[in-house]
Amino acid sequence: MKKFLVILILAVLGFHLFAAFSGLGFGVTRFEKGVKDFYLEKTVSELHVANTVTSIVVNFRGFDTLGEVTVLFLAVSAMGGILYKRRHHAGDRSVLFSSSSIVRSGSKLLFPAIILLGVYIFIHGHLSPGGGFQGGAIIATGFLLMLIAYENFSVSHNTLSYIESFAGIFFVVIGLLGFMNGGTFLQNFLPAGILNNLFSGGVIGIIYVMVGFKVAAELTGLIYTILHEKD
Amino acid sequence: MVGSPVLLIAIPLLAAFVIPLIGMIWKELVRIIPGLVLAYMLILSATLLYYVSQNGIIVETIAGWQPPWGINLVFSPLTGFLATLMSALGFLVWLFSYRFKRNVDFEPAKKYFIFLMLLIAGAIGIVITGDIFNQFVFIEITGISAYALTAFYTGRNSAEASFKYLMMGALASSFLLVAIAILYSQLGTLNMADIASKMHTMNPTYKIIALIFFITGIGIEAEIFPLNGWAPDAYTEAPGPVGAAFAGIVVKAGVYAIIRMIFTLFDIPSAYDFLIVIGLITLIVAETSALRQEKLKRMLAYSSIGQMGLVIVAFGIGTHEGVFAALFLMLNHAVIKPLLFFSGSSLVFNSKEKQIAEMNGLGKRMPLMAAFFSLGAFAIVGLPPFAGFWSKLSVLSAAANEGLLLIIVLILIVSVIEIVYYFRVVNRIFFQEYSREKSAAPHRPRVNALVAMFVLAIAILVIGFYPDAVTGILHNASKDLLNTDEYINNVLQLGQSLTR
Amino acid sequence: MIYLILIFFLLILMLGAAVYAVVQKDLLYAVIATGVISLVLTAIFYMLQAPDVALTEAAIGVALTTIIFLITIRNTKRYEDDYNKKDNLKSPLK
Amino acid sequence: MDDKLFEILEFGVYGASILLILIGLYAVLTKRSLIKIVIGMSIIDGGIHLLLITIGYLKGGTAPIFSPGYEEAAGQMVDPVPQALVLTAIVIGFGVTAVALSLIIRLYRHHHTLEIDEIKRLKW
Repeated sequence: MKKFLVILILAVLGFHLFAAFSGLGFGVTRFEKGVKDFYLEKTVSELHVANTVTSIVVNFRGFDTLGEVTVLFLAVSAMGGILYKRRHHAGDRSVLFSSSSIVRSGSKLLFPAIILLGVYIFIHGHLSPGGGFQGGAIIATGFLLMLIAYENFSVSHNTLSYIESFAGIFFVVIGLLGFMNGGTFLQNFLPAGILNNLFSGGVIGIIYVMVGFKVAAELTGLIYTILHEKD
Repeated sequence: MVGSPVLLIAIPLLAAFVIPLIGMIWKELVRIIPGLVLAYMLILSATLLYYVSQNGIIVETIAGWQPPWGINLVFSPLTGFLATLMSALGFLVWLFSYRFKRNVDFEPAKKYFIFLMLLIAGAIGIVITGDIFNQFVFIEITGISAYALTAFYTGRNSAEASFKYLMMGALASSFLLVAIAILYSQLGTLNMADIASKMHTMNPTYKIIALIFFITGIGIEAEIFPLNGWAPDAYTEAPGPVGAAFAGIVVKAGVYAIIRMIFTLFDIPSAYDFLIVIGLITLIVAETSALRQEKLKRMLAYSSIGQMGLVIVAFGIGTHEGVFAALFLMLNHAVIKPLLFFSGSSLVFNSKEKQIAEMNGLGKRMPLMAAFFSLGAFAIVGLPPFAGFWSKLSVLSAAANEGLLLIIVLILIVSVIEIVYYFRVVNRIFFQEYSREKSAAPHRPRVNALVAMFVLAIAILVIGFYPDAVTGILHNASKDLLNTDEYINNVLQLGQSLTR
Repeated sequence: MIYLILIFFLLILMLGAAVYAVVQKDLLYAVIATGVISLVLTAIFYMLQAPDVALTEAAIGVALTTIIFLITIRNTKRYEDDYNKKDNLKSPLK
Repeated sequence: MDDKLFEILEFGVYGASILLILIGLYAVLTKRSLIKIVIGMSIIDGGIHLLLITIGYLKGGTAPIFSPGYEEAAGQMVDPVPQALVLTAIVIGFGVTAVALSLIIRLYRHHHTLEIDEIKRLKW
């Protein structure tokens, strides 16, 4: 009975949503004076950043990114608090499955390559697709692979926390430096360089590398926390 | 100029990243630094509020891009008033809970103050930002810290209350994202002032759909009626000071987001009537539920929901007087409800079930706490010499000026219900025999907690006897909210004048 | 042409995986189906010219979300309560 | 032929993302297993992300990345703003999911069940 009621409500909701969105058009230019064209123009002419998504995420809407890394930081801290047990056995770790030697050697081979890929992606965030979040997440998957393959592989919790804190502090401090130099928070105060060079975009590249470190440390810490929960 | 609104967000975030490092050196700093940061935020927002009242609105841009393109922060009399209120209250909550859990090695206790600080920073962010997606991000920051604080005690119920809150919060943020998607697809911008100036070009159907999604999304934080299922559990299971922070800070931010949407962004006149209806339903349902509660914190939670309903009704009246009354109510609620939570949680501190029935005869054992609690109870039901009286009077007069007699009658009836359930508690405290085992020593709050409660009590008395002390600020703030064109111009004009 | 048909195929695959994830009583399969949704979304994002989002979805949606779900199932239990348990079901998890 | 298919595609992409949201909502509202509810939330998130990306799509557009020699190509690029929003939203959604799952683990530790009816001691 409840299910039919829910389906009925959802059908009404879906009908209205679909009516709203099917009128929008797909693949058309929808508004004349949106913010989009401004971003696409300024990213080439002023910021000298090839990847527009990067320039939006880090510069035009950089405040969102600051909030977002804070959300991740909060999530990791919250998980640590929520899963806290008084009697904490340091060695206990849930084992997803016992891995064979093929998996182990394969992970050992892949691990450096994955880390390298992640680092490459977040260093080139302003030139090619990807950036801090993507690179950080890829590095975290590398650590995840090792954590699954080796039962006694461990990451120092203090090191993660150092990396996380320092990256966050650098992010805010770079923002505050812009505040002191240029007058507004997160403003670019370094020379913009030449488009499509590695050293271009001023502080954008630096901030995205910081975000990369921070996201990598946070996601690794998150998996580490939840993996160490065994009853 | 002394500082800039962006520091209200940047400094707490910086401190949140610094604290884990410094905590490794000296553990006590984990508790001290959030207090210093909150005090700094209080001083900064108060001076900025004074500056704004003299020189006009501050519009702060981020990363040097003018408002329609970059994110901007707006520090106006209204947002400044709310930011000052929140940081003041945040400081008091910190002061109250300073010696809350002595053992810092206890993992959640290490993070309690970080969560508290970011909760307040997120709420201030919701208020002062001028960009809807940025507001979404701050809602998430506030939300996650609130979930973590709700699950602070390791008992079984706290996790459940927290999960319930999280589920509703996650659904709410999905709805918010759909609303943002609709607005962006129609107007091609995310800046609030820009949206408000372009709103008349939007198709009315989309407008209504977007508004419905917005209100469903933010209504969870603002505790409006069908969406407040999380609130009583979260208030009950969270530590006492956290309940005070929810009632005083988080809910205010949610209400602000709703009224900013309706007053500034969407030009739909019937939305005001909708506010009145939904507010009245919230008020009546919450107050009648409060009557039936047996746990103290649950009763306070329902009372808090009811007060928010009254605030929304007052906003729905839509005139200058109505908005003034609503802001006055918000101020009073932010001063009184924390006092009730602080003193109430001290009164039931030693009891297992936190029942109202267990408060019998505590007036003789803990006279100071009982006095604070009854001061708060008298103030919130609106007895004449205290703060709550003036705000209730202004709501009634605003409704009377508009000829909304039904509202007046309903508010009076609900006030009677409120008197009944608060006086039931006061009666138990003072006029019943002490019923717990005699050996149990009464809980003695520490000095810092007493100072926090004294400050709130003095604020209640000051507002009660000299309401003129705050009415000037409130009048400025309500003028600021109603003057939509000025808001749009102030934000977008800066866009034209500021050149890089 | 082929491109458009491919998108259709992916959308249908995604919806099928979503329905499967909701109706399946065995939470392990449901979680894997959620991972499939993310995987298909990655491909669709790439086809809709959003490579940044595709990379993020691939790393976070496919790998990390699936794994934390799996760890949770490993630490709690595998079936919804009205699942008709088959005794001879063997799996690497539990 | 291609235009006709493209029109159907519009229908299909919006329809699929809305259906995804509805399927997720159905799971959240009717399922009684806590993990199923969180799965439903992540399905809703997926649908909304697809919706946002679809809004930003431009027919025949390229990704909003300027390659050397094509600095003037801004007119044919898809809208980068929804992509930036989705990037933020994915990471935030992951954080919320992680917190939800850790709460589930803690609830299981106390109650030894995942059924919402058996856990519900607090009233709704």
